[in-house]
Amino acid sequence: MNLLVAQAQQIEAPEIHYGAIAPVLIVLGAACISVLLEALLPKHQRWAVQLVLSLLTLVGATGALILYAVSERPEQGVATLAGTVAVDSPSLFLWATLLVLAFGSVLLIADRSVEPGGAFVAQAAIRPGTIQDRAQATKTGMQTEVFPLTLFALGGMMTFVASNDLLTMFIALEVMSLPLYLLCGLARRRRLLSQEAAVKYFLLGAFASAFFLYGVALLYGYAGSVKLSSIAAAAAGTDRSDTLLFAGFGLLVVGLLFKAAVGPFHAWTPDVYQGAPTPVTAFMAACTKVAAFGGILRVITVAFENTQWEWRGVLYGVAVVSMVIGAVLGLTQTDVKRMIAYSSVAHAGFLLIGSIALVPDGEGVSATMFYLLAYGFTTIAAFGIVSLVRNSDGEATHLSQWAGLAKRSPIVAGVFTFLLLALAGIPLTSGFIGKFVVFSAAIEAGLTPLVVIALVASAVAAFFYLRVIVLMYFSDPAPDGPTVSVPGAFTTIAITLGAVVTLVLGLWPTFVLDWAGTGTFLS
Amino acid sequence: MLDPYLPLVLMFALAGAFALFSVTAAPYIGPRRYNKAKLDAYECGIEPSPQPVVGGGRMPVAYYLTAMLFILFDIEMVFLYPFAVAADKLGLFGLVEIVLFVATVGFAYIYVWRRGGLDWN
Amino acid sequence: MSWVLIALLVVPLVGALVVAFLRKDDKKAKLVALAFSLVELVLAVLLWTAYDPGGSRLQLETKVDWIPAFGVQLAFGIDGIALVMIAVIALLIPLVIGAGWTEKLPAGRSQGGYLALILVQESVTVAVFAATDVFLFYVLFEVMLIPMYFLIGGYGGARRQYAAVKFFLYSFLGGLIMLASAIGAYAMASDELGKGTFDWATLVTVVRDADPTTQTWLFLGFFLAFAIKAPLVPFHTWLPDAAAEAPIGVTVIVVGILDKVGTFGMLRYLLPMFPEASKNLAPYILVLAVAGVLYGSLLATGQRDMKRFLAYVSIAHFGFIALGIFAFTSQAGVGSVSYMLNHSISTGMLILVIGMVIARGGSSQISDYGGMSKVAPLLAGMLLISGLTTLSLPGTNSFVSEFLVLIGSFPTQPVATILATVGMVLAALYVLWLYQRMMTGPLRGDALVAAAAGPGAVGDPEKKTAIGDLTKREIAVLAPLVVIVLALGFYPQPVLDVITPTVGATLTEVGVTDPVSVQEGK
Amino acid sequence: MTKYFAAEIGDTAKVLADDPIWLVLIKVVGIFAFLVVMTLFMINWERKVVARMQHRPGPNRVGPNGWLQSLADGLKLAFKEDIRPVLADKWVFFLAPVISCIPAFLAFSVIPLAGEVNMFGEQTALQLVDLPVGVLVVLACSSLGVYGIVLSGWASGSPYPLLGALRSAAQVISYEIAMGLSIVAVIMFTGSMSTGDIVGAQAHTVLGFAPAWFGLLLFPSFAIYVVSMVGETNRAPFDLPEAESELVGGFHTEYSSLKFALFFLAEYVNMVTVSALATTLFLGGYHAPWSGEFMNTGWWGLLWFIIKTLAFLFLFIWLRGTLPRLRYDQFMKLGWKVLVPTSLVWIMAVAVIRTGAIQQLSTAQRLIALGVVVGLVLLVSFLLPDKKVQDTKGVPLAGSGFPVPPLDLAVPKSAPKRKVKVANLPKETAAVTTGKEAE
Amino acid sequence: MTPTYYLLLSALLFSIGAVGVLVRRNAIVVFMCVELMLNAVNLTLVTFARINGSLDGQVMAFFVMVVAAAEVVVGLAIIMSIFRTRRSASVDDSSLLKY
Repeated sequence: MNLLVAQAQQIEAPEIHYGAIAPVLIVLGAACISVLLEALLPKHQRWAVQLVLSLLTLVGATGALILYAVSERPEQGVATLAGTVAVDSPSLFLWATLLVLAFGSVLLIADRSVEPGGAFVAQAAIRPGTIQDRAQATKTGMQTEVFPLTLFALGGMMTFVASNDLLTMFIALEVMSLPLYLLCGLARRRRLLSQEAAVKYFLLGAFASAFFLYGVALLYGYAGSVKLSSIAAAAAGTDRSDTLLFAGFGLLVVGLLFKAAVGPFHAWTPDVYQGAPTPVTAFMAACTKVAAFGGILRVITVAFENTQWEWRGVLYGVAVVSMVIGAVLGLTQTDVKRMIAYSSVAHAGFLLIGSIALVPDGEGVSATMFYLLAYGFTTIAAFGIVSLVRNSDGEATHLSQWAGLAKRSPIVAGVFTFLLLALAGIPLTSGFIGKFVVFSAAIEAGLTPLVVIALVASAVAAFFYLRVIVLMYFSDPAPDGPTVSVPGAFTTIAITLGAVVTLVLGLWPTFVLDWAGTGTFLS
Repeated sequence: MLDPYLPLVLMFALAGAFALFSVTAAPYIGPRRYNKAKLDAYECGIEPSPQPVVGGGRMPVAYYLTAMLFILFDIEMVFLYPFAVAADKLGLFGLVEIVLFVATVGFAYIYVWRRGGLDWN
Repeated sequence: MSWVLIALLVVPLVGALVVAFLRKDDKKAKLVALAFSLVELVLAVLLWTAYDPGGSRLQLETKVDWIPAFGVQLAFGIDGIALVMIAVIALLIPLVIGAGWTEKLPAGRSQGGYLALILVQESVTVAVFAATDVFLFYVLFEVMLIPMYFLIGGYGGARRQYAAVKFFLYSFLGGLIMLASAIGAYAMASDELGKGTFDWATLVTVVRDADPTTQTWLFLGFFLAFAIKAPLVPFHTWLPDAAAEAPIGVTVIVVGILDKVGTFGMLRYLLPMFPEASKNLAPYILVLAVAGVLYGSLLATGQRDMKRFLAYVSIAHFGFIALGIFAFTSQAGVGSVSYMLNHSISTGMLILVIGMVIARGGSSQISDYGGMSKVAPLLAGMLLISGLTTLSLPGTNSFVSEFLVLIGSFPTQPVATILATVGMVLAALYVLWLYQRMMTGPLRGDALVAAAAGPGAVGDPEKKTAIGDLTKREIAVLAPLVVIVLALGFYPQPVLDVITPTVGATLTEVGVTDPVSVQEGK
Repeated sequence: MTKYFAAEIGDTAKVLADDPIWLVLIKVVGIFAFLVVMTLFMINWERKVVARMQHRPGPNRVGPNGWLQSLADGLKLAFKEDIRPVLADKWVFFLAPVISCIPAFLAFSVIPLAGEVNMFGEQTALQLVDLPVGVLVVLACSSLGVYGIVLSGWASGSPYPLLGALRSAAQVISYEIAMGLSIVAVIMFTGSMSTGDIVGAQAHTVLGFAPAWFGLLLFPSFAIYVVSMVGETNRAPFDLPEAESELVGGFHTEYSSLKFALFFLAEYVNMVTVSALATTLFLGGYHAPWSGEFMNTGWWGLLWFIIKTLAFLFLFIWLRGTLPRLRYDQFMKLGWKVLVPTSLVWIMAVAVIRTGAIQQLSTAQRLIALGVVVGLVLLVSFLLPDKKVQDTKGVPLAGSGFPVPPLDLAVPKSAPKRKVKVANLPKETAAVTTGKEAE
Repeated sequence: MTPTYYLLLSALLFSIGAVGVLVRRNAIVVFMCVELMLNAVNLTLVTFARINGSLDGQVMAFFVMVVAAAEVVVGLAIIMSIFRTRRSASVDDSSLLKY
């Protein structure tokens, strides 16, 4: 402790660029306020107020972001809060992506038209299957804590993608994960499934963060600091033991890959995607992926670019495994949410290709970020559609129940088809442009064989998307099949947003591509 | 120059030896006249209600809640102590930081309070 | 006049939109769709007049920036080959619509949806032939699959789902591999020029000088896509399924038009972009081509299902086309291109006629028919004509093409040519045998026997009235084809005039000189 | 190590640093003996004082005036039968008293009993160790002691001990928060967590006459500490874990003989320790109430220290003699809803005042800072009226199905666990399978 | 005492925790194993702080403790909920979600 005193004498108040980090501050501040509101408002007002607050927050944060980006942003970006947070072009891009995706997710989360009372349970503390539980199934309230939880998770994600040292990254990782663990367990229907998903996600997530942390510790031992730039600098010198560096890198990356649901570290993904309430699944699938890959990109680019020849082969293999697992296991799925989960594993493989394509002028980074944006919107809309197809037990997610959906609801089937085609990467959708930019970056980085494998994997993956389309259009509907709910305004907006962005980015990606490519990481 | 922690170790050893001696010696010193009633769980004389093999099974949730609250506030303290030691040197910046920190915890505290997390029934 | 090309792309789309809103009223939908397809035909004629055979390599070009970050443009333009293909599309679509006038769609499907998809397909296919940007070409190449996927999967026969998915996946995989090659070419261009581009003309100049290994890999990427599309032999298995399960009109489009994208791609992309690799790999491709000719012919002979029969016939013909392309003589090249056109016309006609047969008999099994010429002599005549042009009887359009391919290939590839000639013999065999089994001999098949016995003889009135000779509508559909078959059989010059300069230019790009100087057009 | 702390080492620590090992051993034994004697004394004293308060004589048979009564009780305990219930977890049951006992002694190691003295020719301080984290050692030990309690209850395999242990654990950890927070203000003024430094910081006088004891300067902290120290040690009126009338004997119901004696010992040692810590933190430790040399150096310190500590111990007895036991909910409410928030607000206020004093802030800055704190106080006081919002729409959370002794005293035939399984499982399985079938 | 021993010890603890997570079936035990892993990391951090002569590692250990505490709170809440429902904390019993 006394040593701390000694060092405290050198402590100076770090300079804080409030303008730069305003979006994060707004989100986290609003999350705190949201908790207060939750405490103080009477029950019947909470939903409306929380929703308005959340949406205003997202709009406000986006506004602050735009304001900063157009007015005072320095070309290179700034490192603020004693260099722990880097606000550079990729940060801003990813922040904007996260905010907009979160907007869609919040709309899905808030929706109460599809399922009376919303997708969330009224009181999570009640044990499933008891009398009280049956009583609450008829009630229309929902656990409005989901709003602050979502905002906290979002705040964590935003910090995660901008964190310039590994400790900040770890804290951000937890801030984003812990609310998600809880959110997973709050489904109104099939609560056992939902709780189980939460437990699995939590245990595996905690396991993975322990790995991440051990990696941080080893890198700290190696470099004497956890700043990404210090690690890069230390790795440039050759007098230290590489064991620490690579053991640290390996463990760190395992933690990150887990969050990103990549390859062999994907075990939680299908279970959690299936068990979690669908709006949360959408939020996770879109935003967590953005955050995790944002982090991976930054770590790889800033801290480990110099040593890429040592680790590249490993991640190369991981990407292959991820694509193969996603594509092949996706074929065997009979549940639409699990199927999208495996698809996300395959997509994680594609994204990893972009992440390890360290092209000198940063095309790999911008390509991956574009892919993230495109994928996020498509996924949110897809889960929005999934939440519409219901029978008396809640969502009808088994594929056989989707048979002949096009006859019942041609519009829903049409939009879903479009989204599936986007996931498959068919041209004129954002999914294609995303794949295209990632693969071109990879080819320029000399990863051609990987790209070829990826192409084959996407062809295989296309098969299971097609299977759903076949089911919806060419099969006869089951006699007691699900109905398609008429979505309320929120879900409609969310789905429309996702689908329109998917289309627009497929046709005119230039604006976003340019924006993604404006700058590189601050190092 | 001794390690500053050595006296603590010695104290530990002495107290530990004393305690261990006591618990080990107890069965040998005292009489041993056991019967079934003595070895049953004590429930004021009535026949004991069946218990799980070890540990009495589950505990009321309220205790878990208290445990969680404790952890949170204990952690808050973990941060308050270094601040307290260095408060004078940290100056205004430290003050602002700690006020924000306490305020954040305070929000959670208010939430728990209003939601009845601190009520015991 | 470049607006004509754009109009060709836009008109069917507008038509599709209009038709899609007429799902309630089948009759109106059919009329509107036919009207739009006829407008398209008129536009195609205008395009033909606007094209100058002696002019530049690409004509009527339009370029708009699409994704500047990657140098991608919405670039359209035509050469002689594209012109011919666009023309044949515009010709076939109205006929397809006319032929399918009374066709019954699967339960719950409307004519509006079906025709809208056909019109979308028409637009996209025209665009594929007109695209002069490699990226755009790839995009359209894949997009082309989507309406076709729904056409097969939604309106086809019993195993339509299987066929649709198989069709889609084959082509999609091929396309993806092509994409990898395209990106490779792009990367090369951005190395060379400092800024990446997908412009075809620019890419050709960059890529053609690449080192042989790179060129070979890039070539293989493109080739796989085209080989699947065209179907060359080991990559062909999707075609029989697709052809057999698709409704007749769609079979015409798949076999008559879509497949040509493959051979078109070989001419437009493989040869000019990768001349060295083309030459080095030509022997292997020729093996595939000849194998296709023989294999297709043999299996066609053995088929019992008429639609599968058509598929194998096409596979054989694509063998010929590929042979002509990779023989590297202008005669063979011209022959191939004209074969692409004539194959569309003659096979299209054959399919339409067989469709009419199936519409009457309700079965696509050859064994369900026999002695049909007694009941429907006109139909039998049409089958004979279309069969004869399929087997390239002199005097029909196909003869000119096949002859050009064979004499053009012989000087460079004598062995392959001789083997391919065996295919001609087999063609005569399977076509005539088909005719013999179905049209001559004793009456076979319930419906036919019933129809011959006169009205009211058998209980099923619906089938009975369906059997009969060609209606006026059907005659109107087939008549133009008969005219064209005969006209091109005797006077192919207008088509050859358009094709020859382009083929010549292509061969120049490859850097081959003809062993025998047969510069007809020049 | 040397290099590490040399620069910051406190005065007392410096003196202690060159203690020879024999001196350390003497001190260890001395402190141990001191604590045991204090325990024996306390038990007797308590009985006598309480008896006096209740107008009865109290123990007066064994030894002079009954002062050896507790020693006799202790010896008697040793010769009692040692029982271990069949359902108990053998090793944990065995170790729990040890776990509870060791930290109790350990915590006292950092308490300064007196300043510099001369022992057998060695110049030393009357303190075992002076660590830079001394206060934390005390807190850590009191936290560790909880394990002994929880494990004893858990391992007994009996419902009363379990409930007693839970209550006790909940109580100790609840009041530990308040206790820990009350110390923060002291540390803020001292700038050190070493107990020696803290005592040293209270050596002077203020305003010419009053001792600069933090108990006066930081009275709210002191008050909170005193309340929470009583709660922390499970003493009346906060002796809920052992509430005889409710829980028989609480966590140590199943313990007998010397094992029981160890719990007893630990409890009284803890009382002495928290009293001693209160003395150290708030009453100037071993310093006399006046400054200067007179009766304020060397061994005199021990006198002052013991007097002050005994004063606190008397407070314990006094409370026990006069106050009735709180209800559990009242007790928890006091801890969580009064002590903790008051502490937090007080700490913030202290921080603002101190920072203001040190930084020589402008008036405006001080006002803003004060405004923030006042705002926080207002927020807490306005937003937190303990108005029970009746959630009429909510679903009652009753019928938990936990194993509590049946009200009608009827002994169930089969184990409740199995019964529950039979009764509820089919329903749940049904719920699960319908979910499954739907997929 | 060489700091390397501490590193080895922490690596060992970390491995024990990791193996525990993989082989144990009770959710709470698994969870405790995770906590063990986190604490092993703390030991590593503090050791490296000693080796590097900077305080960063110790400060990081603080943060890790906070995070571990937050994890405990969230994790216990989740595990409790399923525990109350199923009357078992065995991971194997949670088998609704399978391939």
